[in-house]
Formats: sequence, C-alpha cells, structure tokens
Amino acid sequence: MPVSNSGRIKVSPLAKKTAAKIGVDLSTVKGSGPNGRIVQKDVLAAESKSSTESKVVKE
Amino acid sequence: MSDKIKVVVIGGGPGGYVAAIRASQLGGDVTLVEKEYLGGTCLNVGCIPTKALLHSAEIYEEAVEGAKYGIFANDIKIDFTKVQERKKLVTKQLVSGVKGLLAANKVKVVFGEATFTGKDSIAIKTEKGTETIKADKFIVATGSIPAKPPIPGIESTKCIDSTGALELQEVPKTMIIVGGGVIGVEIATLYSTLGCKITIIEMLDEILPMMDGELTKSIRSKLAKKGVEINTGAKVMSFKDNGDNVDVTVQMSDGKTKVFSGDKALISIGRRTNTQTIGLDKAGIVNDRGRITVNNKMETNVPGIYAIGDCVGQIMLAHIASTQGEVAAENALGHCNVFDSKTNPSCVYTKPEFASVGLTEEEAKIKGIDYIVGKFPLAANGRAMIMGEDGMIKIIAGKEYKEILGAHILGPRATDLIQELALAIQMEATIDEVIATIHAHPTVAEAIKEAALSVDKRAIHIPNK
Amino acid sequence: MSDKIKVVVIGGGPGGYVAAIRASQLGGDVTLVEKEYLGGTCLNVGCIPTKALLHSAEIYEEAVEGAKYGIFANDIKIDFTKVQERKKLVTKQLVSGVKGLLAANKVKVVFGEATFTGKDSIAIKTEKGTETIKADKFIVATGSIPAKPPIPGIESTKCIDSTGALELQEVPKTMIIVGGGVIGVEIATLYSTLGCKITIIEMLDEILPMMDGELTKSIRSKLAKKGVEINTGAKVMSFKDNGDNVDVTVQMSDGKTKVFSGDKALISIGRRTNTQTIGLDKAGIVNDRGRITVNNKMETNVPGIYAIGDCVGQIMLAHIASTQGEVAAENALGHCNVFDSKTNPSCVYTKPEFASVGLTEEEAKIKGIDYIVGKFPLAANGRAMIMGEDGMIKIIAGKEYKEILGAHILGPRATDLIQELALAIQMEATIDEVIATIHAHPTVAEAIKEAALSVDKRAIHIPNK
Ligand SMILES: Cc1cc2nc3c(=O)[nH]c(=O)nc-3n(C[C@H](O)[C@H](O)[C@H](O)COP(=O)(O)OP(=O)(O)OC[C@H]3O[C@@H](n4cnc5c(N)ncnc54)[C@H](O)[C@@H]3O)c2cc1C
Ligand SMILES: Cc1cc2nc3c(=O)[nH]c(=O)nc-3n(C[C@H](O)[C@H](O)[C@H](O)COP(=O)(O)OP(=O)(O)OC[C@H]3O[C@@H](n4cnc5c(N)ncnc54)[C@H](O)[C@@H]3O)c2cc1C
Repeated sequence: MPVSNSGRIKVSPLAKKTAAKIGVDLSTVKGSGPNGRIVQKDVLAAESKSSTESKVVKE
Repeated sequence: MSDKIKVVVIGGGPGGYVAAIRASQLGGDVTLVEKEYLGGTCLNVGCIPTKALLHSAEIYEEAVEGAKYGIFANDIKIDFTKVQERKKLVTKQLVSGVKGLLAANKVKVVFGEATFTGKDSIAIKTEKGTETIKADKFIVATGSIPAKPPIPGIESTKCIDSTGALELQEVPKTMIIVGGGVIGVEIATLYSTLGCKITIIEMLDEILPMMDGELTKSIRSKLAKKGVEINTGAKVMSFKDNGDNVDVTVQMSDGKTKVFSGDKALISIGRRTNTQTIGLDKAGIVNDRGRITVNNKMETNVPGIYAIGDCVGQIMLAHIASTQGEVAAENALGHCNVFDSKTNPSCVYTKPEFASVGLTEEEAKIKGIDYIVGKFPLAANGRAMIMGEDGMIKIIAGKEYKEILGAHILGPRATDLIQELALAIQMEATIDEVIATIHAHPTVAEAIKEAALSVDKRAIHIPNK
Repeated sequence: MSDKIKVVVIGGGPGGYVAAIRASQLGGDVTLVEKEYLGGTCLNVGCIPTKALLHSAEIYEEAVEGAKYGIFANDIKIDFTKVQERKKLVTKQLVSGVKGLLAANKVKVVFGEATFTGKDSIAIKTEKGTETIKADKFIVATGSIPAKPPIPGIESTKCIDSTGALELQEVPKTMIIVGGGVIGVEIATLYSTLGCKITIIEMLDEILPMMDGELTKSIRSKLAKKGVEINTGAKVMSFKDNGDNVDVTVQMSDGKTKVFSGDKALISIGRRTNTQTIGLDKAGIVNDRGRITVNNKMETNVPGIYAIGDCVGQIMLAHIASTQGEVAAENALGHCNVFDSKTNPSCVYTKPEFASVGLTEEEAKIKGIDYIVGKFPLAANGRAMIMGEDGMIKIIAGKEYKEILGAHILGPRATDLIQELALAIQMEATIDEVIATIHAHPTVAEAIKEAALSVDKRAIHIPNK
C-alpha cells in the first residue's frame, strides 16, 4: 500500500473526489501512478470491477 | 432590516479588504472601516511601491549592462522624480482597483478610525463625528507600523523608516541601513543600483535570517559586488545628526566601536502590531503585548471576533494577511476553514530574486528531520545564461520517502518559480512527481526538475557527486 | 570486454545526449555518434540561438521604453554584430557544457555519420574512413531539418530557413515570413522589435494553431501593434528574386492575388524528420514516410532499437526529445518507463511570453468533455502592472470534479509560470489544491490562484460574472 510518511494513502485529489462520489473504498484500490499513487483511472477500474462483481451476486 | 450576518472589518489592507470581499461573496452584510488608505501598508507604503521602484532600478541596470547584449546607449540617466511618479501611478491604480472591487462586491466602506467599545460594538471617528455601530462579527485587520527602537538620537529627521525611504525625492549619496531583513535588503538593492553607497548594520550573524544560509551567502556576496557593505553581529549604539549627515555609532562584531556616516539612516529592524489604540481591552481581546492571540481559525478569545494579518504578529506578509482574511471570512459566515502556513512562500526582491517555501536545511536540522538535499546551479541552465544571470535551486526532501519538505531558489524569476514547489508541498508530492512532470526548454524551471533529479544523484545537466 | 550492455545513440541533440547520459548512469557502455555538432538543432540553430537573440531584442525594447519607468538614454543602438557574437558565446558555452557532461558520464563520443547496416550494426563514416560497430541497443535521435516546400522560385538565396534567419549579419529592412507557427512567430517578434517590417503569410485560419484561440487573438493584436502584418488563410504561390528583393506572390483569403516584397523570405512551414539516409530499411525499421514508428516505450518494431525526439515526428520539441530520451535509455537498460505527453508545456517566446499545458478549450469541445473556464486578466495583477505588461491566465477544469485539464498563460514569465499547472495536471489536482496553496504577493503567479478561484466564480481581484 502506497503510504506517505504521514501514514496516509497516496491518492490524487481527482481520484479522492471520484471515489467519494461513486462510492469506492480507496483502501481496496491499487495505485498505478508514480510510487503507486492512486489516480482516477485506478478508482474507475476498481468500480467497474466491483460493479460487475455485485451484478453477478445480484443475478 | 436584512437578516444577513452583519460583518465589520477593521482595516482595509490586503488582510481586511480580501476578508471583506470574501465575507460579502458568502452572503454577509459587510462594512469595512479604514482610517487612512485602502490597500493598507501593502499598496501604499509596502510591497507595491518597493517593487515599482525596484523595477525602475532594474530597467536602469539593464540599460547600463546593455553592451553585454549588443545594445548601446549614451547618457543613461535616472530621472528620480519620474521614477517616483511612475510608482505613484501604479499604487494609485491599484488602490482605485480595490475601491472598485469593494463596490462591485457590495461592501460598504467607511473612512474613519475604529475603536472597540465593547464585545459587539465599535465607535468610528470620522470627519463628521463619531458613530457607533454593532455587528454580529468583527474581523480585526489593523496591520502594523515600523518599529522604532529607543536608540539615542533616533528622532533626527535623517533617521527614516521604510515609508520615508520609499518617498525620497532624490537618490541619497550614502545610506546606513539598520536591519538586514527583507525590507532592509530590498531597499539596499534599490538604492545601491541607483548609485547610492549602502552600509547595512545587522545585529544577527547573517542577513535574511529566515532564508537558506547557503543561498544567503551567495546573495550577500552579490550585494558586496555592488558595493553594499554588510556588517553582521553589529549593534547600533546611537545616532548623531551633524547637520549634513547622520553619524551612526556601531559596536562591531569584534567589540570595537565604529562610526558610519550617511546622508540618511534607514531603520528597518522590524514592525510592530498596530493595535495600541483600538480598544482591545474594551472588547476583552487577549493579546501578547499587542499581538492579538488567535487559533488557526483566526478566532480570538471573544466569540465572533477574528483577527488576521500583521496585527496578529506572526508572519508579516501580505499574502498571509489575505489568506488569513479568507479563512476568517469563511468561518465568520458559518463555513469551516483553517489557516496553514506550510505552503507559505517567502520572497526577497533582490537581483536575482530569492524565494523559499517550506523547511530550510537549518530548520530540518533543528527539528531532527532526516533529509537529503538536491541542488542545481543556474550557471548550468541555458535560460539563465541567456538572461546573464546565475543562482541556485535547492530542494530539501525527506530521506525515506523523498517528499518535498522545502525549496530555495536564488535566480531570475525565483518569486514565480517557487510556486510549483509550494503546490508540491501542498499536495505532499515527492521528487518523483516533479521529475515525471515535463519541464519546458529553455526555461529556468527546467532547473527545478534537475534539482529534484539531483536529490536522487541522477541530474542530467551537472555531474553527480 | 565488459559485460555491460552496449548502447549506441545516433545523434547528439537534446534527445540523444540526454539518452546517452541516462543510459550511462544506469550502467550502460555508451557510444554517442554525432555527425555535425553536439547539442543538435536545439543548442546550435534552434531553441538557444533564438532565445539569445530575443533576449537582446528585449533589452533593446526595454531601453527604448525606459522613459516610462523614469530611465532616459540617448542614441540607443543595436550593434547586431555584437548581438550575434553574444548568441555565439552562449551556444558555444552550452555545447562545450554538453561535451563536458558526456565525458563526466563516461559516454564515448564519435564524430561521424551513422547508417544502419543491419539490425545490430551501424557504419560510421568519419574523417578517417568508415568503421562498423555492433551494439546491444540503439537509440535513434537524428532529429529533423527544415521542410522546403516545392514552391517555384524557392531556390533564391533570399529564401532562407530558420537557420539562415538566425545567422543574418544585419537586421533586414523587410521580411516575409511564410508560416505562422512557433518559429515564424518568434522570428517575427525578434526582427520586428529590432526594426524590421514583417509580413506573415499563414495558410490556416490563425497563427499558432495549437494554442488557445482567445489568447492567440490577443498576441496577434499585440504583434499587429508592433507593425507585424499577419495574413491568414493565405497561400504562397511563388517566389521571384528580382535582385534587390524577393517578390512573394500570395493567394489571399478572399481568393485575390497579392505580391509582397521583402529583403528576405523566411520559410518556416514546418520541419521534416531527418531519417532519409540512416538506413532504416537495412535495419527493417518501420516508419511512416520517414517518421519512425514507436510505442510509448519508444521501441521501434525492431527489438533493441529505440527512436526518440524529432525523428519520430510527433511533438517536435526539445524537452520532449529529452524526456523520450530518458524513457528509451531506461527501457534499454532493463527498466520500465513509458512516455506520456499529458504534462507537456508548449511555449512561445513572444512579448509577453505565451505558454500552454494540457487541453485547450477547442480540444475539450472536440473531445466532448464537459468543462468550465476560469480566467484572470493580468491587467489586474500588481506585479504585471509594475512590469508594464498585461495578458491573461486561463484554466480549463472538468465540470464535475474541477480537475485541471488545461492552462493557458499569456503574460510575463509565462514559460516558467506554466510549470505549476503542469505539476497540477501530473498530480491530477483540482482547483481546490491550487487555491489552498498560498501564492506570494506581489507575483504574477498570484493570478494563477485567481484564475482557479474564477472557475468557481469566486475570484477576489476581479468582479465575478
Ligand atoms: C517596505 C515594505 C515592503 C513590503 N514588501 C512585502 C512584499 O513584497 N510581500 C509581502 O507579502 N509583504 C510585504 N510587506 C508586508 C506587507 O505590507 C504586510 O504584511 C501587509 O500589508 C499586512 O496586511 P494587513 O492587512 O494585515 O495590514 P496593513 O496592510 O498594515 O493594513 C492595515 C490597515 O488598517 C488600517 N487601520 C489601522 N488601524 C485602524 C483603525 N483603528 N481603524 C481603521 N483602520 C485602521 C490602516 O490604515 C491600514 O490601512 C512589506 C512591508 C513593507 C513595509
Ligand atoms: C528555430 C528553432 C527554434 C526552436 N525553439 C524551440 C524551443 O524554444 N523549445 C523547444 O522545446 N524546441 C524548440 N525547437 C525544436 C527543437 O530544437 C527540437 O525539437 C530538438 O532539437 C529535437 O531534438 P532531437 O535530439 O530530436 O534532434 P536534433 O536536435 O535535431 O538533433 C539531431 C542530431 O542528430 C545528428 N544526426 C543526424 N543524422 C545523423 C547521423 N546519420 N549520424 C550521426 N548524427 C546524426 C544531427 O547532426 C543533430 O545534431 C526549435 C527549433 C528551431 C529550428
């Protein structure tokens, strides 16, 4: 997990806002930016993965 | 009557007028009280006039050095009256701009001197008499004034403060500057460029004590090359006006006494909060010898009363006053914001410019932080070379994660370049993000990437040691 | 023999020499082959000479306008021979700097012309004869040369390319510039400042087609004020050397034909890749009419052969060549890196400077992206006012999250200011982080914060509409 020295997960502001809006838990997201920083693309990828998973559960 | 929150802002400097505009944007019914001039110290006798005069000095210097670039001229002359007129033009235009902005944002402006009469009311002494007004919230932004130490002889008219130095009608032949802080060094730059022989007397071991020590040494030697004599560890004992000159008796670092003589002596040893006559006691506002005590929401001990800018006596800079003004206004209008100085840039308008953000090496050492330094000399930067300038960019990064802790730039455009690194600190960026950002060629900013690379000992444009 | 990976870099421009240094830093055994001059186009006939000449022009302009700032002079003159000498001095110094850096990084430099003789070998034609060498990895960085369109009469010696325009020994009285891209506009700025009457002929509807349209209009009118005549939608039909002048026959936007006459005609319609004679076929390197095809790792279709910079014919800029050089070197040495142009700044050295990063409004529209614009005019910025300049800062943000998609700056120091916003794009910052970063006063950079505030319609220093 990419963690800064203050102990926080490294995540871009856009990724943070996107995650909050679409309801993705950042601690489950793997970052692809420099030093594993989480960027929006990673959040969107995590969402589409979890939404296909949840669809499977529902159906 | 309106059901808007009624806000009174006391003082129309960069703290007060910004707070007033922001409070009005957020729906407040805002009155700004100003006793002297809109724009405060900053626009009238501070930042703007200094930089306007310095710009003329720079134009002069470039004309004189034009031959280096193939540009020749005869009889290059400074018309100091015109220089002062141009300064006035700029400050006037900006002050009238502030007036227009306040009007556009529906802030009522009252010209007069405000004093607290209680926790929820002030008296305003105007030309027409005294009026008392009540408000839900007060934002105190009364700023600061030059400190005048009790040194014998200081009452001589040849002892001037920064306001006096910016109003001179001719360039003095010699000037003794007491205090080598930002203001002292900027005025030394100004008048030495215009031909005045300057002597700086500084009590501490170094001028510009808050800046990076290594770069300060470099600017110190650049000033020396211009003929500025700098005496550190030296203490002024007395002034004596002898008609033509003022004699300044100084105890030098070696303990010996020396007398310096100048047309003028500038006293620039600091500024003190301007809160003596505003009735802090009447409102019960806690303060430390005039410095109003606030928390990071800019709240004083009295609910509904905020204080911002120079009058809180912490970081006496215009952009800090404005930032604190935004924070106070937002909190006064029911939002929640806190002031954080971690991205605060400090700028000195020397030639070349000098700017800094975050920790210096000295501070990192004192705090016991493990750090690494990356450096890039601007002598190796194409753009700086084209401009005929040099200098240095220095980045302080944390040892383990290489997050940017501080950055120090001595070089052309430093005051604007520092902003990239302030944003980096705001975002907790490491050197990797700075390196991954493409830096345009040929710019001075390329050297920021090189300094970041140098943290990792992999700079391209200097050998890595 | 060493067991190091053997790397050969072909071309010593900002792509090649940076790739060579990086490859050597990572442990490669590196040879750089250069046929003409270290530093390539950029240091010898491109970025650096243009900006060196432009700096002299700026010094001249400032001297002429000095009266505005109270600085007076007589007989202000350009000694163009000295201007050219100073340019030469700067380029020489930088070229010898590159030589020193290559040596310090243990890169072997061979002066000669390289041609592929197969997938793993090149022949180098030097003064002493031809030598063939093999290597594990090749990085092709042969750059580009000015395009010469087949227009009748173009062989006249009065038709010059950018290299010729930078080598002129006197300032021409009149010049027709064919092509209003970055190079055309910079040379127009240069010589018009020095007193030459310039006419630009541009085939497209606007000069500088990749820049923000609104700001381009503004620089266009500034150029017009300097006496530069700009004809867009106009096509050159022929050149005719009539001894004293060259007549340029142009089909104007209204379909009519017009003849322009100038001392010189600069052909600056673009550059083409310099790959015709390097044996791409011998190595089997796939290319599109000379533009070498690469992926984002800068790999060609042939394993072990990389290509970077102008010779791939994508973004023809020095900092792109260098960035791609770093990527290629890292991949060649077994690391993994990809090239991403999202933070690439585009700069034009007009007066004031013009810089851009990320999306323009025009591009956002074409891509169907929902965006908001924030703008701040530099006429309202104290520092720009002091410098006697104006301009505009424009931020394009995504509508939903307000992330920064693009930024466009026309103003003093724009080429350095753009870097804060390039970092913002790199970090996927939204306007909130830019706003939360304290911007120093008085700087031009303050206007960046204001432009970000203006995205939210809450700028402080302009009324929000
Ligand atoms: C020479 C010089 C150069 C400087 N250069 C820079 C620089 O480059 N960058 C920078 O960031 N900072 C600079 N500063 C500091 C900067 O000017 C101050 O930090 C800034 O002005 C503080 O703003 P403020 O609003 O807190 O107070 P001020 O600007 O001091 O404004 C306070 C206002 O309150 C008014 N006032 C006071 N008492 C009352 C009352 N009782 N009733 C009504 N009105 C009242 C005053 O008339 C004044 O207009 C410089 C200062 C000086 C002196
Ligand atoms: C007038 C002008 C102004 C410019 N201004 C700017 C600017 O301000 N900013 C910017 O970013 N860009 C600018 N550019 C563009 C910039 O110069 C190029 O993008 C950059 O130089 C490309 O670098 P490169 O290494 O790919 O190629 P080049 O710099 O062209 O270098 C290629 C090198 O390869 C050598 N070579 C070629 N073939 C062989 C061979 N077979 N064997 C051995 N050696 C060979 C050449 O001699 C040359 O030295 C400008 C260009 C011009 C013409």
